[in-house]
Amino acid sequence: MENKIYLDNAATTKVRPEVVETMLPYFTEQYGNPSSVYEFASQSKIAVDEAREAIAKSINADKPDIYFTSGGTEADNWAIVATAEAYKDKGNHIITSKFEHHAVLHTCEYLERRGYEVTYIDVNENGIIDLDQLKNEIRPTTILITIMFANNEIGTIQPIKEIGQIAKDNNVLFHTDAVQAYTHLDIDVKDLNIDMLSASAHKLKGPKGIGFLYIRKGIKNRSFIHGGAQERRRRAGTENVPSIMGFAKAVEINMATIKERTEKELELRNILMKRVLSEVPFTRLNGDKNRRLSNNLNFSFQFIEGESLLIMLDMKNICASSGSACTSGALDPSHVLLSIGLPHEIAHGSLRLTLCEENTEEEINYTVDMIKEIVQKLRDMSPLYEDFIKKQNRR
Amino acid sequence: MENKIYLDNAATTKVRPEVVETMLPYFTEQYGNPSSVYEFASQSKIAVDEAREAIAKSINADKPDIYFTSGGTEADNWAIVATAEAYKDKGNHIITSKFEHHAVLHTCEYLERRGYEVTYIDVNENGIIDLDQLKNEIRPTTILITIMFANNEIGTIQPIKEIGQIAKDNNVLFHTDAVQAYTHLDIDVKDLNIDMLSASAHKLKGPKGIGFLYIRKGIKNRSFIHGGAQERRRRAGTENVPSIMGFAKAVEINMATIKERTEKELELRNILMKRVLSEVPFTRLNGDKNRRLSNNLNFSFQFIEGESLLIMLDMKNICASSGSACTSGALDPSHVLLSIGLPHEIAHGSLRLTLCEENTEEEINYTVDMIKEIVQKLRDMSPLYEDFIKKQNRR
Amino acid sequence: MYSEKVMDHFSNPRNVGEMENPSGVGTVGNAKCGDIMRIYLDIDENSVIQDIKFKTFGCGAAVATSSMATELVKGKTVNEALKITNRSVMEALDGLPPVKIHCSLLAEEAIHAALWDYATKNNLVIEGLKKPKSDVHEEEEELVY
Amino acid sequence: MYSEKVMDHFSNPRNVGEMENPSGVGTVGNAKCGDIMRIYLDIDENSVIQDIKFKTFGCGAAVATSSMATELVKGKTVNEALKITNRSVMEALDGLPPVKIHCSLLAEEAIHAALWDYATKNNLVIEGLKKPKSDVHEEEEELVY
Ligand SMILES: Cc1ncc(COP(=O)(O)O)c(C=O)c1O
Ligand SMILES: Cc1ncc(COP(=O)(O)O)c(C=O)c1O
Repeated sequence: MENKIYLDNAATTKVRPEVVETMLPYFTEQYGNPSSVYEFASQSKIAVDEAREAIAKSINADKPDIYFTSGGTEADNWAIVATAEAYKDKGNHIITSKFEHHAVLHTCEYLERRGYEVTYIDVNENGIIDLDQLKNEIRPTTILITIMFANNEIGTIQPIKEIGQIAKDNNVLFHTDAVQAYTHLDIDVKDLNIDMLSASAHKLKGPKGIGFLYIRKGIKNRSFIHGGAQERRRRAGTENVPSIMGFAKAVEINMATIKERTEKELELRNILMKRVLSEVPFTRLNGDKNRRLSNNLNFSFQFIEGESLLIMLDMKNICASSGSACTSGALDPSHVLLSIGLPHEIAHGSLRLTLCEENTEEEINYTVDMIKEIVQKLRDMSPLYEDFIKKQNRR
Repeated sequence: MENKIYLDNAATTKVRPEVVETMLPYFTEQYGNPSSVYEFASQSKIAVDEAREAIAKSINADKPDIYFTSGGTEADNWAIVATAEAYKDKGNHIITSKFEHHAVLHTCEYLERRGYEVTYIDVNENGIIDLDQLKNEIRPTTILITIMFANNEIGTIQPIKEIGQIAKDNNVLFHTDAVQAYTHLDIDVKDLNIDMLSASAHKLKGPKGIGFLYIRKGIKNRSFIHGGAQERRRRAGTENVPSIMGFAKAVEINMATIKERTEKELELRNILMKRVLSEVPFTRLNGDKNRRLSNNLNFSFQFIEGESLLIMLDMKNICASSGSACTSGALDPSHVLLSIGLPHEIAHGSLRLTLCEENTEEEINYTVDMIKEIVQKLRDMSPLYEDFIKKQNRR
Repeated sequence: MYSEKVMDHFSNPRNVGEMENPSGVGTVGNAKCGDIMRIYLDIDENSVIQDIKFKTFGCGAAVATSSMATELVKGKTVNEALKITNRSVMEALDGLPPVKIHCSLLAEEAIHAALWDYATKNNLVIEGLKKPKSDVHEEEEELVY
Repeated sequence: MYSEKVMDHFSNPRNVGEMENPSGVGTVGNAKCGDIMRIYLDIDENSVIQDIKFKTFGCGAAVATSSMATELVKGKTVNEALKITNRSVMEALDGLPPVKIHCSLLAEEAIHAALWDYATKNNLVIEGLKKPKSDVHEEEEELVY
C-alpha cells in the first residue's frame, strides 16, 4: 500500500479537521487571558466555560467538577498525590492494579518511597481485575482505589460499577484512569460511583497536551500545581484556551457518533481478529474477547519478537505497537502482558492494533496479509521456532 | 478607536501567524506519538529534537537540559518541589523574594506546610531585590535560591548574574523564573550561573500550555510528573508536539528580532511614560525607571481604584491590567506593589501597560488621552480625592 | 463579568456628588481594602429622603451598587430606606459576581452610616438601626492548595 | 532510530539459516529478555571459518548485529574471529541507539559460544576464549523519578 495505515490509535490519534478549525481563532484572534478583566478576555472565559459544560455533560458530571490539566498523566498524578496528601490523617493505604498505566504505577511507587502503602491487585488471564481480592484488601487505612476504566494495551474493560460500589460501601475514594475509555464508552460518573476520573484529548482525535481531572464536589482534594487562581484555585497556570476548545469539540463529535463509530470499529476489528487467529498459527489473542474496547486487538505470535515485527510492518507502511521490551529499551516486556500471566517469551512477541472508524476493510485485509508474511519470515529466522519444529519432527 | 488596543502583553500575547502555520501539520499530518517505533512517528521525534535544540541555543544551554512542560507554572512548581525533595538530606531552607509570581510563592508556601523553611527577601522601593540580605540569609541548610529574572507586574530586572555568583560561591542551587524575561532579554545560563530556568511560550507570541524548565546537567533533580519515559524520563506524558514546534518557532522569531523589537518598544513606551507622568497629576511610576523590561509600565494614580479604571479603559477598547485587589476578588492589592512599599490605597490605584512592537504611536497617544479623561472622571467620584481637595483648600 | 445593569450604573452613575449641609453623611469601608463609600442624605421634616449623593472609591461593582442604592433610597422615608438591604440592591442590578458581593454590603452599610449620623445629629432613635462598623468584610472562601 | 546499514541488514539479513553437522554451534541470550542468538560455524582444518549461519529471536538491532557479525567473521581464521568485538560490529553498522548496545554484545558472545563449542568438541584450547555466559545483560541506566 502506498498510504500509511495507521493502527495505533491507542498511542495517539489524528486530530479531526473540525477540531483544528475550532482551535484556530483562539491563537490569533480571541487570544485573551481568561483571567483578565476586559471584555475581550472574557470572551475566552466564556468559551472555556462552555467547553467545560460540554465536557461535564459527556460524563454526567457537574460543570465545576471538571478541571483541565495538561493531559492524562498529569490528571493521574494529581488525583493520586493530592488525595494521598489530603487524606493522610485517615490513612496511608492505596489500592491499584498490576496493569495500570505507568502514570498511575510510577506515581504510586513515588508515594511508596514516601511512606504510603500500595496494594497492587492481580489481573486474571482475561485481563480483568480480581474483585474479591480488591474487597479483601481494603483496610481501615485505605484512602483510595485507583483502577483504570479500560486497559491501554489489551483494551479490557474493568467492572467499574462494581468497583465504585465497593469503594462507596467502604467509604474509600475511587479514581479511574479513563484515558482509553472516554468517548469510546458511555460513562456516567454518578451512576458508576466514580469520585475522580482522568481523561486526555489526544486519544480521541483532540489535541495533545490537554486533559482533565473530574473531581466530585465534596472531595477534599488539594491542588497539585500551585500558583494563580485558575480552575477554581485548584490548577494554576494560564488556561490553554485553544486546546480546551479543541478538546470540547472532539468530545462533542465523538459523543454524537459513539454508536456508529463503535459499530464500524467492531466490524473491522472482527474481520482482523478472525483472519489473524485462523490464518496465523501459534497465535493468541490477549485480553477478554468480548469485554474489550471495540477498537483494540492484542495478539501474541509465538517464537518471534515484537520490535522486529513492528519494523517490518512499518516497512509495509503499517503503524502498530507492541508490548515488547525492546520497543522501550527495557529488558522486561510489558507489565500488562506479564500481569495476565503470559510467559516472558510470549509477551515479547506481542502486537497491538488499535483502529478507528476511518480505517477501511481494504487496509485491514492488507494488514492481515502482511502480518502473515512477516510472522513467517521472522519465524524462519527464529532459533525458538527451529527448536520447536525439530522437537515436533522427533515425535 | 474602533479597534482593540492590546496593552496587556505580560498577561498573554497574540500568537504569531507563522507560529500557527508551523503548528498546523502536527495536528492532522505528522500527528505520530514520538515514543512510537515506526518511521511516521520518528518524524515527530526528530521535529521535537530540533525544537529542543533551537530553544537550548537561545539561552546557551545544552540540548538535553531543556525539558518541556505545560507552561511556566508547572516549570516553577517542578523546579522548587523536586529540588526540595532531592536535596532534603542537605537541608530544608529555600530563599526567594517577596515579589515572586504566585507560581513560586504558593509552591514555597506548600513546602512550608511540609516542614521546609522559606526566607522571603525584601525588595527595595525601585523593585530590585536586596542582595545584601540575600547573602546574609544563606545558611548551611540552604538548598535553593529562586528569584525571578524580571517581575511580571513592574517589569524590573533583577541582578541575576550577581545572584548566580552568590549561589555558586555558597554551593546553593539557583533557579530563576524567566517567564517575563525570556526572548525579551538576552539570557546566557552559563554566563549567569543559572542552574534552573522556567519559561512559557504564551508570553512570547507562542501558544498557551507549553513551557520549559532548563535543568543544568549534574543537578540531582527528580521528576515532578511521573509516568512514561518521555523527556528523558523526567517529565511523563505524551509530548505536546504541535505546541513544542510552535514554541520553538516563536523563540526563533523573537531571538532574531530582539534588537529591533526592543528599540520599537522603548520608543513607544517612552512616549507613553513621559506623557502620563507629565499630564496626569498625582501619578507615580512603579519600579525602576531604567532597569525594567522595555515593554512594561506600571503607574499608580492616587485616589482612584484600579478595576474601575480598567473597565473604563475597556469601554474605550483598551486592554490593560491592574494590581488592584478587586481584579482578583481578594481584599489586599498586589503583593508586588506592597513589596516595594506602596501603601494599600496607592497600590489599589495601579495600572499595568505592557506593549509590544506591533503597537502604534497613534494607539499610545489615544491611550494617554483616555487615561487622562478617565482618571479625572474617577477622581471626581472619589471620596478620597474630595477629602484631599478640601484639605488643600483649607490651607 | 458584570450584568448590563451593573455596567449601566457604573458608566453612568446616578447621584454622584457632594452636598453642602447634609442631614446626614456616612463613610464606610477603607482604602486598604480598596473600597470607600460616602453617602450624603438630605432628609426633610417628614423623614423623607429628598436628596442623596454619593462618592465612591472602588471597583466597578462598588460604584454600581452605590449608584443603585441611591436610586432605591431616594424619595423613601427613613424607615423604608432601612429596609433596603444589600440583597435588594443586588437584585436591582441583576446580580453580582460572587467575589463582588461584599460591595453590595458596603452600600447598605453606607446608607446606614449616613442615617446614623442623621439620627445622632437630631437626637433621634431609629428602630433597627445599629451603629455602623467602619469596615465591612466578607467571609473569605477557604483557599485550597 | 536505526542507521541505514542496520535497516539493510535487518531487512536483508545475510547468512540466515541452519547447518547440518556444524563444527561448532552456540546459543546465547534468553527468551525472557527478548533476545536469543544462535550461531553455526563450519571451520576447516586450517582454522578458517568457511561458512557461518545464524538464527535470531530479537529486535531489529539483534537481527542486524547477528547478520553483520556473520559477515565480519566469514572467511576469517578462528583467531581473527576472536578479535571481532561488539565495537567492531557496531562500527560496521554505523552505530546503534544506546538502548540497543546490549544486542551487539550478544553477537560477540554468540560467536564466542560457537567457537567454545568447536574447541570443546575438538579438545582445543583457543587462547583468549572464555567459557561463555549463557546470558548477557547490560547495566541499566538509573531511573530517576
Ligand atoms: C513571572 C511569571 N511566572 C510564571 C507565570 C506562569 O506562567 P504560565 O501561565 O505559563 O503557567 C507567569 C505568567 O502568568 C509569570 O508572569
Ligand atoms: C491508560 C492511560 N493512562 C494515561 C495515559 C497518559 O496520557 P497523556 O499522554 O495524555 O499524558 C495514557 C496514554 O499515554 C493511557 O493510555
